[in-house]
Amino acid sequence: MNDLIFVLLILTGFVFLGSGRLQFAIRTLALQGILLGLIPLLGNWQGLWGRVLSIATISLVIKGLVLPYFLTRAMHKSKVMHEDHPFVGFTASMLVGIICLGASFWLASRLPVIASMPSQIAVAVSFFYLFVGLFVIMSRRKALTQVLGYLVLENGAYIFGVAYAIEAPFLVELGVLLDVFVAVFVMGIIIFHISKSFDHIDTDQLSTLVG
Amino acid sequence: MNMILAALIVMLVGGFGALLVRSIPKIANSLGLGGAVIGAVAGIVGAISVLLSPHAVNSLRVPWSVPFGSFYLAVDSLSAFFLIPVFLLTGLAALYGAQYIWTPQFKPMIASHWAYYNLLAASIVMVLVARNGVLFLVAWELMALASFFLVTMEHDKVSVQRAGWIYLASTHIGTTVLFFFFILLGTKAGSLDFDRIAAAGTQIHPHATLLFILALIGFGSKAGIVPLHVWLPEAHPAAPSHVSALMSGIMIKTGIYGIIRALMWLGPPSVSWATTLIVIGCVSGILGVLLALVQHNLKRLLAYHSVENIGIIFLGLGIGVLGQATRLPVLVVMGYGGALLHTLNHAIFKGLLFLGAGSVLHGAGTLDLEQTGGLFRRMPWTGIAFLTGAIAICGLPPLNGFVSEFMIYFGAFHAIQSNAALSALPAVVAIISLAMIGGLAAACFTKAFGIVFLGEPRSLQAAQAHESGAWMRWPMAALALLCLIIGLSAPLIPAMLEPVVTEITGFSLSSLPNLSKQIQSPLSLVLVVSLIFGGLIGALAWFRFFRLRGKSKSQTVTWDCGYATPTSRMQYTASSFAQPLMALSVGSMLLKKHIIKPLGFFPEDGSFNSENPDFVEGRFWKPSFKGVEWFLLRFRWMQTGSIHLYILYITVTLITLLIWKLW
Amino acid sequence: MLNLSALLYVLLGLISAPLMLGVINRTKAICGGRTGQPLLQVYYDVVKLLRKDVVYSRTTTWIFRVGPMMALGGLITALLILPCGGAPAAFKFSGDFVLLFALIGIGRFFTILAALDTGSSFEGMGASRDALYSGLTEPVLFAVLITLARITGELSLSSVFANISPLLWSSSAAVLILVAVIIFVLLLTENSRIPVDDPNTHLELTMIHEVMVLDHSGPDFGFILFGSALKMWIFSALLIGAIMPVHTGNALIDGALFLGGMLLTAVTVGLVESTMARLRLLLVPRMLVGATAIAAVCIFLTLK
Amino acid sequence: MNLNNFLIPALILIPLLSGVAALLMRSDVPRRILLVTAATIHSLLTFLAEGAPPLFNNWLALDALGRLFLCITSFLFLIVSIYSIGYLARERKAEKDVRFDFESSSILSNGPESLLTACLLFFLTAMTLVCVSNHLGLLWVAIEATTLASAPMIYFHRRRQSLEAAWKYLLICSIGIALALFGNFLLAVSTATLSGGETELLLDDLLLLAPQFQPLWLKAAFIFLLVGYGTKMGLAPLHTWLPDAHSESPSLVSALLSGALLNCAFLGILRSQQILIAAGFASFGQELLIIFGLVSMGLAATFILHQTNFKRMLAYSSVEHMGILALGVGLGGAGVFGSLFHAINHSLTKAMLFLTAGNIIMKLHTKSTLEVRGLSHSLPVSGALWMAGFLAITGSPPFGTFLSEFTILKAAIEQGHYAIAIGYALILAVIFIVMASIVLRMVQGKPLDGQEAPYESEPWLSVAPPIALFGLVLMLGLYIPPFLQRLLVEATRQLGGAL
Repeated sequence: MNDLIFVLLILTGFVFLGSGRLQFAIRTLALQGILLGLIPLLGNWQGLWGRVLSIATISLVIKGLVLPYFLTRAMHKSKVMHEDHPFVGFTASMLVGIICLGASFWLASRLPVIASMPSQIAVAVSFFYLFVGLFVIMSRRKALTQVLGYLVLENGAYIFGVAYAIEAPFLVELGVLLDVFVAVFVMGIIIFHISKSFDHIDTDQLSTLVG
Repeated sequence: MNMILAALIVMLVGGFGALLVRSIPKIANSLGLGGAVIGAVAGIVGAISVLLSPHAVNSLRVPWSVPFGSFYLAVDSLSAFFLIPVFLLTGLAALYGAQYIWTPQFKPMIASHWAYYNLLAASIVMVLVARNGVLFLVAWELMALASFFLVTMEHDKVSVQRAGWIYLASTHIGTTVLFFFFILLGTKAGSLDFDRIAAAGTQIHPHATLLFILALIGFGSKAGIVPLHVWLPEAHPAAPSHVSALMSGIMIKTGIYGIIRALMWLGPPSVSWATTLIVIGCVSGILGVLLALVQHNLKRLLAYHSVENIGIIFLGLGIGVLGQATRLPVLVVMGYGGALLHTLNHAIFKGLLFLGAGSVLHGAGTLDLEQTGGLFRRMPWTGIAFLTGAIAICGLPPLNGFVSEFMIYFGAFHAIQSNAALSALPAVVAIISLAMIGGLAAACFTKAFGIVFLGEPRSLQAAQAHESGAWMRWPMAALALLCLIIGLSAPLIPAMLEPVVTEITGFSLSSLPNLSKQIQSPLSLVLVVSLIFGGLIGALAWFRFFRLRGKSKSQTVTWDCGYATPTSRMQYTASSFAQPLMALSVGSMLLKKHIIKPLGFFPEDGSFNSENPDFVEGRFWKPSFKGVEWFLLRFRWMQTGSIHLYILYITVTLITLLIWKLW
Repeated sequence: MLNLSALLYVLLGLISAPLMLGVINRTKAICGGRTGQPLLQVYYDVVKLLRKDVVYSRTTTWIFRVGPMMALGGLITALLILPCGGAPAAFKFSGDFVLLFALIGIGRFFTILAALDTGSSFEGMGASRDALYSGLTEPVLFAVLITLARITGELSLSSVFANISPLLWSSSAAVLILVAVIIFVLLLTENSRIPVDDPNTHLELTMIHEVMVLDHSGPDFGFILFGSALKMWIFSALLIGAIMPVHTGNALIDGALFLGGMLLTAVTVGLVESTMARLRLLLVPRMLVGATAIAAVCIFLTLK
Repeated sequence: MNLNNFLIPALILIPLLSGVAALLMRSDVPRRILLVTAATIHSLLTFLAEGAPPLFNNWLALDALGRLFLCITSFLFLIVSIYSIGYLARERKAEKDVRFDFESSSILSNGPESLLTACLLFFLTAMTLVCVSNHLGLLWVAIEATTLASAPMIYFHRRRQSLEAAWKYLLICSIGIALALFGNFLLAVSTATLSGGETELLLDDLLLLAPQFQPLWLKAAFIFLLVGYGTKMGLAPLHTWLPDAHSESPSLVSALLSGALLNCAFLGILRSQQILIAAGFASFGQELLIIFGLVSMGLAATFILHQTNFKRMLAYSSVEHMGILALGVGLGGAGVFGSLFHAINHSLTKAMLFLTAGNIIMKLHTKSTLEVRGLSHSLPVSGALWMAGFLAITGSPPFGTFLSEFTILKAAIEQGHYAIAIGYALILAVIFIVMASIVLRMVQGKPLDGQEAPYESEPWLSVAPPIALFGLVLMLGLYIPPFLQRLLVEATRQLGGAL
C-alpha cells in the first residue's frame, strides 16, 4: 500500500518528463502535490495526528492547488503553451528518466536502510525526483518549464521531508512551503518581465552575460 | 634607538603633514622636505651612536594584536650600518628633490610626492629595524607600494605605466616568496620574532638549504639579481630622479640586508652556498654591465649598473660565506666587509649618478644619450659630480669604489692562495668576474660620461641645457665628496666594519691581532699610493702649467683628417661606441635593428636605429607569462552565458562528489 | 713598507723606458734592412713636444687637458708597485697588483674620455676599441695573477716574483710558459703593437690607440708618448718578473739580468712586429679570447 | 523580564517592519531616512547583542560564529544604507533627466525605489535570521529568503541584462538551496539511528549527538549541503550566477551581495562542517573544502584575466575569496582563524570596491575597463580608492587581507600541505598580476576623450562610505580590536581551529 503511492510518484515523474504541453505538465505537478500530501498520512504517528493532518492539508493546498493555479496564470500571461524545441526530445527524456531511476536506486542502495521510513523506495524516489528536476531544467528552453523542473526538484526534497515528517517540525515545514511559494511567485514575475522585454521566455537566448 | 624612532616619526609627520596642506604647495614642499631632512639627521646620529656602542640595549617590544605579530624593533650594528646610507641618501635626495619637483609638471603632486617619499624612507628604516616577521613583511610591502607610487608619478606616459606594472608584479612575486621564507622559519622556530628565530638554530638548520633558496629568490628579486632584475631598468627611468637614487641607492639594498640576516639565522653555511652566491654575483654582474653598455637611456643604463653592483656585492658575500665555510677569517672579514662597504659605496655613488642623471634631464630635457653631448660646458657642476660617480663606480682609485672592490679581490685571492681546489674555484670565478665587470664598467662609464657630457651637443635642447639650481647641486657635491672621503679613509674601514662583521659571523677581528695587521696594512698602503698618485698629478699639472705659461694656446676645430667643418652629427654615438663589444659578447641575438634604407635616385631620408631589449625579459619572463595566460584562457569557455550549462555544472559536481564519496 | 732601494728602479724605469721603444724600432729597422731612427729618438720627441705650444679644439674641455696627465701619473705611480730586478717594489703589500692595474686603468679611463671630448668620430672609434680591448684584457690579466698567486702562494707582486724559482720552474714549467705567452700577448695588446695595432700606421680608420690621441699636441702629447713608453716598460717588467727564475740576492747581478731580459723583450717585440702582419681588427678579440682560454687552462692546471 | 530577551526578535523585526513600512511609503526622503535609521538601530543592537539569551527552544541563539557574521552584515548594511542616500538620489535625478542608458541603448528606467528599499530591509531581515538561527531548517529557510529578497534588487535597473542576471540568480540559487534542503533532510535521516529516534535539527542537539550519527548518511548530507550552500556562496564551478548578478545589480546591492550574502551561505557550510567535526569526520569536509577552495581560486584567476567589465572582475574576485575562505576552513587549525578573519576583511574590502565602482559608473556611464582611463585625473578620490581597494583585495600588506591570507598560508605550511600552499600562493600572485594590469590601466594615464572634462568634486555621501570601509580594512591590518579578537578566537574554537 505504502509503496503504491511512491510507484505512482515515479510514474507521474515519467509523465512529467514526456509532457510537452505546459498545461498538462502543470497538472501532472498538481497531481504530484496531492500525492505528496498523502504521504504523511501513511506513517504511524501515534498522537501526532493533528500535526500530520495540518501538514498534509497545507501541502495539499499549496502544492496541489495554489501553485498550479498560479503557474497556469503565468502561462497564460506569457502566452506560451507548449515547450517547443527542448534540447532533449520528450521520448529521449523518458529514456533519460530510466537512467535517472537506475541511478537513484543505486544511490539509495548505497545508503543504509532506515527502518522508520514509510516505504523503502522513498529514498530512491526522492533522488529520482532530484535528478528528473535537474534534467528538466537543463533540457528545456522555456523559463516556465524550468520553474516546473525546479518544483519537481523541490518535491524530491519534500518527499524526504514528509516521509520523515516528524524530523522536520511544523514551522520549518511551513517555512519551506512559504519559501517555495514565494520563489515561484518571484520567478513568475520575472518570467512575465522576460516575456515583456524579450517577446519570448526562451532561456537559451538569455545568454548575453558571458565571460 | 630613540633617535631612530624619532626620525621615523618626524619623517612620517612631515610626509603626511604635507598631504594635509596640499592646497599650498610651498608649505607642503617645505614640510615634506623638513620632515625628511630632520629625520635623516636624527637617524644618522642614532645609527652612528649604535655603531659606536654596539652592546647597549637597543630594542623596543610592544605586543601587537595581529596574528603572529609583535611590534618588536631593535637596532644592532648590522641594522645601524645599513641605516647610515639610508638616512644619508634620504636627506640629500630630499634636498635635491625639493627643487627637482618644483616644476609645473610635478607641482600638483607635490604633497602626495612627499607623503610617498617619506613613507618610502620610513618603511625602509622599518624594514631594517623590524624584528618580527609580520612587521617586517608589512614594512617590506609598504616600501614596495610607496616606491611604486613614486615610480608612477608621471603615469600619463605609457612607458611609466608599463614600468609600474612590471615593478608591482615583480615585487609581489618576491614578497610572496618571502611569505614562504618567513612562515617556514616561523613554523620551525615557533615564533616569528627574530630573536626566537635566531635562537632556534637546531630546528632551522635541517631546512637551511631550502630557506636559503627562498631567501635568495625573495630578497634577490628586490636586490635585482639576474634573472629577477627586469623591474630595475623599467622602474628606475620612470621614477623621478631623486627617487631613482633612493630606490637604487638604498631600497634594493634591503634585499642584501635580508640575505645577510637570513645567513645569520641559517647556521654554518656550506661551500655550495658560497658557490651559489658567487655564481649569481658573476651572472648578475656581467650581464648587468653588458646590458648597461647597450642602453641609450642614461637612467636605464644606470639601472643596469645597479644589477651589476648587486652582482659585485654578491661576489663579496660569496667570498665571506666561503670564509665561514672554510673557517678562514681573512675571507670572512674581506668578503663580508667588502660587500658591506660596497653596499654603502654603491648607495653613495649610484645616488650621485642618478641625481646627476636627473640634473641632465632637468637641464637638457632628455635622457637619450643620442640627444645629448657637450653638457660639460653647460653644466659643469653636474659634470664633475657625474664624473666622480663614474670613476667611483668603475672601481678606480682613489675613490670609494676601489676600496670595496679591492677588499673583495683581496679576500678572493686569499681563498685561492690557501684553499683546496674545490673551494678555490668559486674564488677564481669571483676574481675573473670582478675583473671583467671592472673592464666593462669602465667602458660603459666612459661611454656614458663621454657621450653625455663631452663632445658637441647632438640636439638643440642639449645645446640649450642649463645648470641646475643650488639645491640640486649641493647634494651632488656632498655625495661626490663622500666618495673621496671614504676612498681616503680606507685604512679605517676594517675597524669600522668590525662590529658589523662580528655581528654577522661571530668572527671577532680583535681576537686575531695578526689578522688585523694582515688586513690593515694593504689598505693603508693603498691610501699611501693613492696619495702619491694625487701628488704626482699635481706635480704634472704644475709642470704643464709652468711649461705652457706664456705660450700661445690656439683654438681650432677638432682634427678630422682634414675635414674643416665637422658637425655634431659626425660624432661617435653611444650605440656605435658600444657596438664592437656587443657584437663580440652576445652576437646579434639581442640586437633589434630598424633600418630605413635610402632608395632610388632621390632618396627620402634613411634612418637606422637599434635597440637591445633585455633578453631575460624577452626570452624568459614574457614566455612564462604568456604560458600562464594561455593556460588560463583554456578555461574561459566555461562562462558561456547558458543557464543550462551552469546547471549542468552543479549536477555534475553533485554527482561526482556522490560517486566519489559513496562508492 | 717603503723600500727605498726600489726607488732606484723607479728612477731607472723613468729614464730608460723610452729606450725600449728605441730598441724595438731599431730591431724593426734592422730586420727591414734600414738604418732606422736613432735609439734615443723617443727622448728627442718627448723633449721636443714638451717645449712646444699647444693647439686645442674648441670643442674640448679641461677633461681633454687632464687626460694625458692622468695617464702618465697613473703609470708613474704604478712603477712604485712594480718589482724589478728581483728586488721588492717600493711598496709591497697583499693585493698590490690590483692597485697596479687600477692605476693603469684610471689612466685609460681618462684617455678615453679625452678622446671623446674632441667630438671626433675617429677618436670615438679609437676610444670604443680601446674600451673593448681593456674589457677583454682585464680578465686575462687577473687569470694570470690567479695562476701566479696559486703556484707561488703569495699575494703581493714582489713576493710572487721572488718565489719564481728554478724549483718552481721544474714543477710547473708548463704553467709558467703559458703565463709568459699570455703576458706577452697582453703586452702587445696593451701597448698597441703589431699584430694588434700598428703604431706606425697612417690610416686613422684602422688605428686604436694612436687615433685616440690625434688631437693632442705639445706637452700633452709629450706626456702621452712618455706614458706609452712607461707602459711598455711596466708590462715587460711583469713579463720578466713572472718568468725570471734566478734570484741571486746580489743587486747588481739581478739588475743586469733584469735589464737583459727587458732588452730581450724589446727585441722580441721588434722581431714580432717585423715578421707578422697586423691582424684584422675583428680578429683581435678572437686572439684575446684565445688568451683567456689559455689562462683558463693555466688556472685549471694549478687548481688540480 | 530581561530586556536582553527582546534583542534577537528586535534584530529581526525592526528591519522587517521597516521594510513593510518602506513598501507603503510614498515619498523618497522619509523612506531613505527610515532605511538609515533602521540600519543604525540594527547595528547598535548587534553591538549590544553579546550574551543575548537563546529563544524559542533554542531555535534562535547567537553564538560567536553567528555574532561574527551578524556584525559584518549589520555594519556593512549600515555603510551601504548611508551610501544609498546619495546613490538613490542620483539615480532618481538621472531618471528625471530622461537620461539615455548606454548599456541597454534605451531610456534609463529603474524599478520603484520603494521596492528596492523594502527589499534591502527584507534582505537584512533574512540575513539576520541566517546569523541568529540555531536550527538548520530555519537556517535553510532564511538563506532561501535572502535569495528571494535580493532577486528583485538585481532587476532594479530595468534592462535586459539585469533581467537575465536576476533570472539566473534566482534559478541557480534556488536549485542550490533545494539541494541544501535535500542535505538537511538527509541529515535528519542520519539521526534516525539514534536510540531516541527523535531529533530536531537543532544545532546544539546535533553537535551533542553527532558521534552517534549514521556516517554514510551524514556524509551524503554534507555533500548536498556543501553543493547547495556552495552554489549560493559562489564556489566554483557552482559560481556561475555570481558574476552576472554582481555586475548587473546596482552597485550598492552588489556590495551587499558580495560582502554579506556570500558570508551567509558560508555560514551554512560552516554549520554543516561543525556537525561533521562533532561527528569526528572533520577531514571528510576539509578535503572537499580544500578542493573547492583551490578550484574557485584558480577559476577566478581565469576570468579575472583580461576581464573587460570591472564589476565582473570584482565578482570573480569574490569567487576567489570564497575559495580562500573555504580553503582556510579546509586547512583547519590557524587556517580557520585566518578564514573567519578573512571573511571580515573581504566583506569590507569588496564592499568598498563595489561602492567605488558605483561612483565610477555613475560618472562615466560605463562598466568596461577599456573605456575607463585616468581615474586619478577624472575622479581623484574614487581613483585612489580603486587603487587602494585593489591592493587591499589582493592581500598586500598593510591591509587586513594580508594578515588573513598570510595566516592561511601559514596554516598550510605548518601542516605540511606544501603543494596546497604553493598552489594557493601561485594563484594569489597570478590574480594580483592580472588584476594589476586591469586596475592600473583604469587608474593611470590620461582620461579618454569626453571623460577628462573637469567634474564637480565628488559628493561626500558617495565617497565617505568607501573611505570608512577602507579605513577599517587598513586598521584591521595594523590592529585587531580586542572584542573582535575574542570573537574570532571563540568562533575559531567552535570550528575546531586554533590560532
